[in-house]
Amino acid sequence: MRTEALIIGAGPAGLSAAIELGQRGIETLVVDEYPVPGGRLLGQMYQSQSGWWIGRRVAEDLLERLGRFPNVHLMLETSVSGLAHAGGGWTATFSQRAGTVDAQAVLIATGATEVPIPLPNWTLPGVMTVGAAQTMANVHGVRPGERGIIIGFGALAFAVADELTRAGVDLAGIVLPPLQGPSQWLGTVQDQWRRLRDVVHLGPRWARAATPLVASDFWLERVMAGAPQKGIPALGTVLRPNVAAIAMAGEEAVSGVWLQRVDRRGTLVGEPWHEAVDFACLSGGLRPVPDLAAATGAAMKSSRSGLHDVPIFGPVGETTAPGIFAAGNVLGIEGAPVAMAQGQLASIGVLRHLSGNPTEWAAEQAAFSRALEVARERAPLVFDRAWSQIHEEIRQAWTNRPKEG
Amino acid sequence: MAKDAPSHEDDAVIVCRCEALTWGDVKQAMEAFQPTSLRQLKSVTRWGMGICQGRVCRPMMAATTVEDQTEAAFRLVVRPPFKPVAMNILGHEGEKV
Amino acid sequence: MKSSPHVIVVGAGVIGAASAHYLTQAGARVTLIDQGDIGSGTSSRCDGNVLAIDKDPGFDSQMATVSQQLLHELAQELPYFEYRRPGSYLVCDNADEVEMAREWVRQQQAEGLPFAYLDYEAIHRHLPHLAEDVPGGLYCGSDSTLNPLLYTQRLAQSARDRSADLRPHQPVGDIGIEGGAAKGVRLASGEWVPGDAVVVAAGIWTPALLEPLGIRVPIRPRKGHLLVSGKGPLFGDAKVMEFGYLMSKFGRERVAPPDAMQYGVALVYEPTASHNFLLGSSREFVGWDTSSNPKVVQSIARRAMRFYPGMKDATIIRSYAGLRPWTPDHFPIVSEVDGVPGLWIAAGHEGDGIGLAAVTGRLIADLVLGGSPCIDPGPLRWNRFTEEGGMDHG
Amino acid sequence: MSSEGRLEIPTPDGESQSNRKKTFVTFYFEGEAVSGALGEPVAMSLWAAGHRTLGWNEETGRPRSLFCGIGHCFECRMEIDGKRDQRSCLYPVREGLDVRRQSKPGALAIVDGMTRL
Repeated sequence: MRTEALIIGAGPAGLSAAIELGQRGIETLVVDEYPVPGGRLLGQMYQSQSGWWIGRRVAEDLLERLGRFPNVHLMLETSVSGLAHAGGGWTATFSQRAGTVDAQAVLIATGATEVPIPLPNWTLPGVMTVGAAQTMANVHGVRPGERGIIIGFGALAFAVADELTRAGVDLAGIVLPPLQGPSQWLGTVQDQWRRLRDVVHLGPRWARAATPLVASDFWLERVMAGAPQKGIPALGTVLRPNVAAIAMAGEEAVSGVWLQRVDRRGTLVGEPWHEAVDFACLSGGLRPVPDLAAATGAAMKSSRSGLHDVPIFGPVGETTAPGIFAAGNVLGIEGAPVAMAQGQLASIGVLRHLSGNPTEWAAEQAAFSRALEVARERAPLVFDRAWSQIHEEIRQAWTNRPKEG
Repeated sequence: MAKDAPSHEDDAVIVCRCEALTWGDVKQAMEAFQPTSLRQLKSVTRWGMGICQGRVCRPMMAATTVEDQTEAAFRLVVRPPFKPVAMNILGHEGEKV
Repeated sequence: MKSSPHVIVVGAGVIGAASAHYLTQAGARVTLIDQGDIGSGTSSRCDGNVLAIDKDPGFDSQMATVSQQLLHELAQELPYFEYRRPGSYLVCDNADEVEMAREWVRQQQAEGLPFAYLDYEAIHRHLPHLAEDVPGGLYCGSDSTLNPLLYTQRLAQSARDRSADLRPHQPVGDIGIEGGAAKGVRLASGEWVPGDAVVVAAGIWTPALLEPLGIRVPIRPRKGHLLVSGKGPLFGDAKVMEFGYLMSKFGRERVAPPDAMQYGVALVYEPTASHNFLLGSSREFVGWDTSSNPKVVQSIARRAMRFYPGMKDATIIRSYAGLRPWTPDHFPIVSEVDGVPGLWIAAGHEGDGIGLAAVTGRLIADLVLGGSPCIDPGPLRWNRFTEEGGMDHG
Repeated sequence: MSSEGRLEIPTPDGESQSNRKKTFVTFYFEGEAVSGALGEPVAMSLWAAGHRTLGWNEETGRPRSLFCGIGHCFECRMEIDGKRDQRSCLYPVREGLDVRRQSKPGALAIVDGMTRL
């Protein structure tokens, strides 16, 4: 099979790019592993400054627009297992079926993955990432369990706590992850507490009122360490900022969690105690999945932790590999509206690659770039403050990249 | 039902879920082999060599200490198949189906 | 040579690490240098072959057998490296191969080696997953297997435990010759490392290290691919290869599908200690590229399914490729360079570096330190290529 | 169709976020009939039906289950319609699917080759 553009990933970035290519008459194939298109949009539901963001409706809208273009095809349940440079383009192979797709340009929109929080017995059935719980509950209407706990202060923790409690699932609260041994890479307790600053505006009004108070590390530490052990009511559950999950309990599946108090310096204090839960959600945060970009030979910005591995990319999603473009969370974790604008920008890159004209569609590029900036300014969540600095470094790396010829 | 207090042994915590590699295994390998890169650590522990190919455990492995801090010591290397594939599909790639 | 000479080993692959192990065991001081990590070149891009089954009777076979014995001892001496000795099989594709396989076993048995020809009934009893039309095969009981990554690391670790200085991530700039003899190496960093002898065990990188001295080494990179399965049911506990690639030893043409011929693909099945198996392999001269070629990967999968139809449902989780250090006569070079005292080469083991590391390391220690050699070093001399002409070393 | 394993998350305007227009079909888990929504991932139907152990780690033999839910971790790998290592968090339910936990591989037999013949 041949196509002009192959888009890998049917999430917000991939679908947005497909719409732009579709309306400009480009033969486009969008593939995704999941049986339902929409990517992580499908589970999203949170309140932003401009009202409720209901990802499923955004996805439905994108798909409805995409459906108007007979030149755009969607192939689900399809994992790309190979991507080889061939005849000036790229040949993709897949895990689920024999046969290949030859594409002149490839857009990698493979999104992100969750980072783990290892703790004793975390391989027991019932311990899952917070994203898995969100997919289970929001996308498929499946109850993760009777009583759960959320471990880690990643941005998704609060959205999922809200969703689960509104669905009547009991939660033992949102607690700290362990921060020693194999979890030491998560940073210090202060790092965890600082993450709360990025989500405090999503909380109840009184929490928003507390924003100025926790703006200084001095007060943040004291407020968090001094919180009552039973927690601070938030989002239908409780935030327990001075309690850490130190181990899961259970034989064949999760039956409980061991908790222990943490002091201002992150040291475990007092005796651990057991609380009965039958599921646990680990909220460690997100990192890009840049494997395919790396495999094409595109220049990468590698990070020691692997949390910030991204292809070096240009203004319209170009990578240094010919005909390989990238958009969305694979370029950094910034949320769906940013991913959608990046998808639109990358469509310009793809169009220019196909036509060989590097200056066309300048007005559209300018409009999409503005949309990207607006999306960044309005982003309801900051997933990881490192990204703005990394993106600045990538802009420089792109400008200074060795050019061919 | 009375609950036993949990083991605080970080060493028993599985870090590479595919290969059931524990934090203690990693620390032991660090001491025995003094690896100078994540790749060398991988070759003596099998972290990242299982079916998920390190997608889950990579950040934990980065928390180990290896001497060499240059980018070459932790650069991501990806080889096909990028996702597992059955032999009969792999053997007939490129054929019309 | 001093009583405790300082030997610089350039290249910390399995050959360099084994040399360092035996040199330190014999009392030498060793500095083991590599441009990358320990075992980061060909030794981490291979399988765990320790074979006599495919060796020509005579010296070839003797060298492999001595190495197997030394390895058996190493497995007692060093910490675990997944060593085991399950024997290995060659399986035939057609009647022509059966005829040659019988001849091969006759020759090996005449040398007293633990070989057996397995007729149709026997091969299918030993290997019940084989395709029904496989007409026969043979077995060698002394063949063993190991984890090459771990083995290399254990050898280097053993040398370090005896105070060898390990210097990873140190590219060598040049080899220092003074008064016609090797006196040390200059690292790319500018550091001078003096020594009493220099052993170049740099595999495919050996020619480039010696070329500036006017010493030509006819080693070329010969690429090979391997596939890795997921954890799951195995197809037998011992290594299985196809007999076809020995056909050239009998002056016969191998009969195989065009893709297998094009990429030099022959079945290699190797179960590992991690509940999975490796599949190989290919043989190609395609320069220095170690990327995985999807066409070769596909060809290996097809060849494996020809012999093991039940593998069609097995999962492959990745592939990798390495560069074997090929020499024109398929023997390694384990020898001093004529006319340059103190300069040694231990390289060119093609696909047998893992299997021949023990005998090579031991022989290097014997020769460099002036002991009596564990095997006849004659056939491994560097100057055998000089004698054939083409050398410009004065 | 109602089930204890299912839930409803209302959107703020009162519409159901998740449980709309589902068609339930029957498939088989270890030979036992299980009801699942057509097109939802197998792991979701199994979880709703109370089946949590989806497989066993090959090295430890200990139970494993869905972990990341979107195909990255492979912890939910199962044998589906005879195909090994299928991620049940991605594989959509269809009527009559045959879903099984993967058997634990046995230990590698250690035979000394010199004694095999």
